[in-house]
Amino acid sequence: MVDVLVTLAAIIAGVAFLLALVRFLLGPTRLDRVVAFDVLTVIAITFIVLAALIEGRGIYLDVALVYALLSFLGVIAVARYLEGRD
Amino acid sequence: MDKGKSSKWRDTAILFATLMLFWLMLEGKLEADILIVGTVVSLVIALLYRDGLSFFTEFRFTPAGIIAGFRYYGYFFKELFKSNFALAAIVLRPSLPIAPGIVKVRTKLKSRMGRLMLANSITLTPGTLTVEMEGEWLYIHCVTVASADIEAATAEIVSGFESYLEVMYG
Amino acid sequence: MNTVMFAISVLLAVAMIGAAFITILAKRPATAMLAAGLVSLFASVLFLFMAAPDVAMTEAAIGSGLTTFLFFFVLGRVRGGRS
Amino acid sequence: MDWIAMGTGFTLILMGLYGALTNRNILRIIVSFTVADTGVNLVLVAVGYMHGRTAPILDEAVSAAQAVTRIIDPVPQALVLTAIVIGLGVTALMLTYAYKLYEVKGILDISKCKDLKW
Amino acid sequence: MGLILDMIGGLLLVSGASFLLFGGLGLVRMPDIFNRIQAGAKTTTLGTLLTLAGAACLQPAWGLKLLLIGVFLIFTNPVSAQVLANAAHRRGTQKTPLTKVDHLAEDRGDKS
Amino acid sequence: MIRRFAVFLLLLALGSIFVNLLMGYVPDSELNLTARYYAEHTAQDIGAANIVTAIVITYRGLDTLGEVTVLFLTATIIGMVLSQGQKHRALQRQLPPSGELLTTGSRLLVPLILLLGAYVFLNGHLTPGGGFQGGAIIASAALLLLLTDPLRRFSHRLISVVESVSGLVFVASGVLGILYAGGFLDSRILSTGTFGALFSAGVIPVIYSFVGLKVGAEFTSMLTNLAETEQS
Repeated sequence: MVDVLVTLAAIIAGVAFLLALVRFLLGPTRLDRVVAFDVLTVIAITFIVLAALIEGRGIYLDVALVYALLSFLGVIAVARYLEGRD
Repeated sequence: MDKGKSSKWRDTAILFATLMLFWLMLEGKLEADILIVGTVVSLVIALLYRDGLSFFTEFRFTPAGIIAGFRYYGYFFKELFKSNFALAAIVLRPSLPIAPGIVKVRTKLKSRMGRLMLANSITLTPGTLTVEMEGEWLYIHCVTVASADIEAATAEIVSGFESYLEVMYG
Repeated sequence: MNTVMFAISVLLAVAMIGAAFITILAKRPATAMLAAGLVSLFASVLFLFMAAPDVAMTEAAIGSGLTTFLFFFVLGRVRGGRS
Repeated sequence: MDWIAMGTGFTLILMGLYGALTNRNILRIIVSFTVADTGVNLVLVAVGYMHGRTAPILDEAVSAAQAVTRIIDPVPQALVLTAIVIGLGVTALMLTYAYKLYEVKGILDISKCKDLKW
Repeated sequence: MGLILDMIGGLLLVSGASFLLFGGLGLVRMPDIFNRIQAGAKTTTLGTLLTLAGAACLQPAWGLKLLLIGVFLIFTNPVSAQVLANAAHRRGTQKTPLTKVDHLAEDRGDKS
Repeated sequence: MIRRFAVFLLLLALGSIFVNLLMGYVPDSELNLTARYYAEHTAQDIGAANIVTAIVITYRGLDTLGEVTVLFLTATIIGMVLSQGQKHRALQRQLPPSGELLTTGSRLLVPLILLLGAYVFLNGHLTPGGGFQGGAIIASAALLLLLTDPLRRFSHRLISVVESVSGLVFVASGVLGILYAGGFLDSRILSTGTFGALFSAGVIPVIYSFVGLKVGAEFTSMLTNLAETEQS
């Protein structure tokens, strides 16, 4: 039963991933792409947590921790660059 | 802000305690070697980066402050849920009922952590997004603008969080 | 249960190829760099699924964080002088 | 899963090489190189993957006694670890030279650099 | 008892993923960048928090690390959203015609 | 046009080779001899839970030394290239000051990022991660400071001191391995300890911490060198 729920969660997260990817591919301006990048990173954290649950390895969570901190940096770097020139 | 020497050292001590707490949470165990290494690492970071802030830097450790902290988090999660359901309702409706705009509101908070928490809370709650913070003015993007008047918007958006944060951080 | 991870890997593979297309076809260098960061990000998740958490962490910290930043840093310098 | 990763890796190598060979903007060439780099790493990790096995880290889930039957090949992972770090060094060096080229000549288009053309 | 906790965990996972889905939908449907940032920042934060809570219900031993990831997310996500919004405003990105007021642009215009 | 055709031909040839490789690939079902040796002996001999770390630091320690040397050379060359003749073209880019929120947020997050980096390299023998990842995370903290305040300057002296001291400790522990254990970079000069504890696996945590500091210092020096080109 729990397996079914985890599978369902993975499917829904996959659809969300696809939608964010569509925004990345379309994105009229570069900042739109950055927003999509941010969302994709956070969805990747969900994927990592699901993988840790499926495999039963708690050590995978360290990677999610690094993601949570570093995705933020990538977004800020790009945003500061785009802010600087106009 | 006029910061004395003792207050600087107090900040460092609080930063050290917070880092130690995080270290123990990261390790998830309580053993002698972990405590020793954690103390050394936290001390080095706290002394090397003296500008560092922590969640408790300007926190008032009074009973009222602690109770306000708990109530603040309760209110925060309630608002977070409300905001998500509101956004889901907007997104799922085919007509996309939005009337966005950027309004200006006023805050009374002075401490840095309090202001950061206020801005973060506003960003995560119903239909609002902090765009810029300058002095006592906050510029907030709303999905549906109720009124463009400063006082009304302040009462609607800011005051809920501010009452708790004022007790917590001042 | 492994089919879930298999399906997600297929999704990631498709996304990586799409992002790589943007990288080589985009008009602006900034978009290309962002897409390259995205390729690196998905590769990192795929590494984790292939039971390589060490590599995943390295790719996340270095590929997605520092490399993207270096690119934007140099891009900012290069365009800033043109005026 | 290894098939997918390997195929994606090969595709990324080809696409990165195509981008590096057809673009003329030097920054775009470097970006394409990083894509090819990622592809190579993917192929290498995919070679080490085995079905139904888990990461080469021993803890509560995998004890030392059953390591031989439960973990995947750790050697390619150690190799790729090195490759990624050196890849950043190489990228940084290339970017530095690109910046220097721009500073000296004021161009980024590689086809306009004809000093060494024979 | 364990079974009930497992069920709660699974349901939390599914609801977290659904919020991510709403976020993705909002990202695609919203007309301009500020609204997209709103959809992105809020739903992904709550969605990921719920997913983490669900994982903590399924594997209580991982609780502390999951809590830590949640704390980091609560503090990094709004800051990056704010920086993005600020950058978009400074660049003068096109706002949707539905926009009613913009005090920030008025004040910026006064200054420069 | 002819060039594009040549490129296309080259890629076609390469692609056919790749397709052949992919078709002929048969995944292993058993570990090969080397990997089997590592899997069987790491836990008793080295005492490290993370086998990749054991390979990187002990079994293939010389490679890591070479890698760190290459990074050092890269950082030095970048510093040299950028330090020459940057005066004649003053690149002035007006980056607007960061808002108050980003400043406060970075002051809040930088200590946590540093702590995470320290955790990653101190636990390199138990959990995924290690010196290189930890060093990259520490460099990211420096990067966040640079992004918040583009005019911020780090002390070059501190960076180079940290770098050289860590390099010296790395080499010295390798030499101590010759004297007190089986050979260069043998990690068993300290006791292997109880399996799974923080103080275990011989000298691996010490070496990995210093590798982390060294890599962090090298990446930071690359970043600062690039950042300082703005000023002149």
